[in-house]
Amino acid sequence: MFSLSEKDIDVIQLKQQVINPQSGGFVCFEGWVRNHNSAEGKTSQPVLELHYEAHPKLAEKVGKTIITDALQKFDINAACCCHRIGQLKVGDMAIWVGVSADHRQAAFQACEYILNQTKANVPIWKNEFYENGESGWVEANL
Amino acid sequence: MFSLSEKDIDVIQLKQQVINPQSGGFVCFEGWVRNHNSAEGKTSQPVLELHYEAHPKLAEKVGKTIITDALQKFDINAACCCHRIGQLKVGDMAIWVGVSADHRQAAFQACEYILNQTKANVPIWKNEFYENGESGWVEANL
Amino acid sequence: MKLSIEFYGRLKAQFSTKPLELNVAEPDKTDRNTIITIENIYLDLCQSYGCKSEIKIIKPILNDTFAEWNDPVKTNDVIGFFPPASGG
Amino acid sequence: MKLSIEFYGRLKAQFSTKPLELNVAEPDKTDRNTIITIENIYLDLCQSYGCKSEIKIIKPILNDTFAEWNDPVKTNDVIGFFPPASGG
Repeated sequence: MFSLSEKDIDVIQLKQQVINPQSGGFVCFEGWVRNHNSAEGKTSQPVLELHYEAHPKLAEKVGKTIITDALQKFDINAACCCHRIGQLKVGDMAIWVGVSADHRQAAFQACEYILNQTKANVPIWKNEFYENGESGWVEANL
Repeated sequence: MFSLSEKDIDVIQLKQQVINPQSGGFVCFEGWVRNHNSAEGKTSQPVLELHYEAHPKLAEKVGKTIITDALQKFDINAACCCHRIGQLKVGDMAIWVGVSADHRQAAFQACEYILNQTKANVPIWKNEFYENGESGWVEANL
Repeated sequence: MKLSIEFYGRLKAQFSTKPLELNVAEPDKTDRNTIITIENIYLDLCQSYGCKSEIKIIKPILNDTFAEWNDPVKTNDVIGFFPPASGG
Repeated sequence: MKLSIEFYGRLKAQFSTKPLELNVAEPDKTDRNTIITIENIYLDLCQSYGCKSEIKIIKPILNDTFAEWNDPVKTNDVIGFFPPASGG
């Protein structure tokens, strides 16, 4: 369902939770740490690493609600989301969302829904560390 | 870019073609052979296996055009699509589409675009073989 | 003139699984009106096989490239008929 | 009464990285108007730290569950403040 991980996200194990023989389509999203930050309208800064801080108890609670809502809202068969926390380097996977469904459209919609809801509502915060030694808490990129 | 495969689709190799350090998001779609057919409004029949026939030369030509169009239409960094042809069993992967982008929305849109265009326009046809010994060419499910 | 006709997808079930070899009378080269087009060939086949014509749905191909229905055919051409794709 | 105050995300930079231990005068139990709410605590903190109040943006939590700004606090409560999430 929804989980936080302090280690590398185990995509194979997560995908196993979503796969099933009645599903014709599977959509997944992977969010990676980029080599530059995302602040729109500002000068892009080279990012060395970042730190995701969470309130674990409430993050898991909100995350589970998002998955449950998605299963009700969309005609899908299974959905899973895992968010990495702690210290991450460029190229590391920060989030994985996977959805299986009989038909592709519901799978796409539900995957994007879970991702957007997670970014907006799950209590996780990103602190970026830049090449120039500075760091900065990132505002939501919704 | 776009390819046809007579063997199991090699997801790891395809994903390598799409991954890059400036991308923050990666969306992929996998289409699997289901254990029942998709005819809407008709009684669903148990499917044992199916056969994808292609016109290889034109399939690759049309497929490449779709990828090129997607790279122009959407703000994405890389895209790849592979369609399996020949004999497939339930649970086999029939199609894989992967897209990387700086931002998630473009990745979702481009992935769905490539999938829909491929289903609609790449000369590939599906012949299903049912449990009762019958078979049937499938109409497009757009 | 000799023509080879290929069917794809469901058209295999409706026409022929294997390519057809047709021998069609050469058009009279002194008369422009006797040009033979892909459409002529297709409509004759529909009549022979008792199939409804689907000019708006089927895509013709000529020697492995997409063609127009009113493209003329010449001897040794390979003509193919694509029903709507159903991959994915 | 003793309260523990926790800040998350960018609020750590604005207020305090570590939890604050506050000692707040007990409300007068004979007077309903002296109830102390999460909002009272927050606005006092904003003033102490010279931060703009963001009642509409920040979510308060009380003992690890989501709370309302006008929820009353009692001794030994843990109060947390969540800025907008920025995961993903």
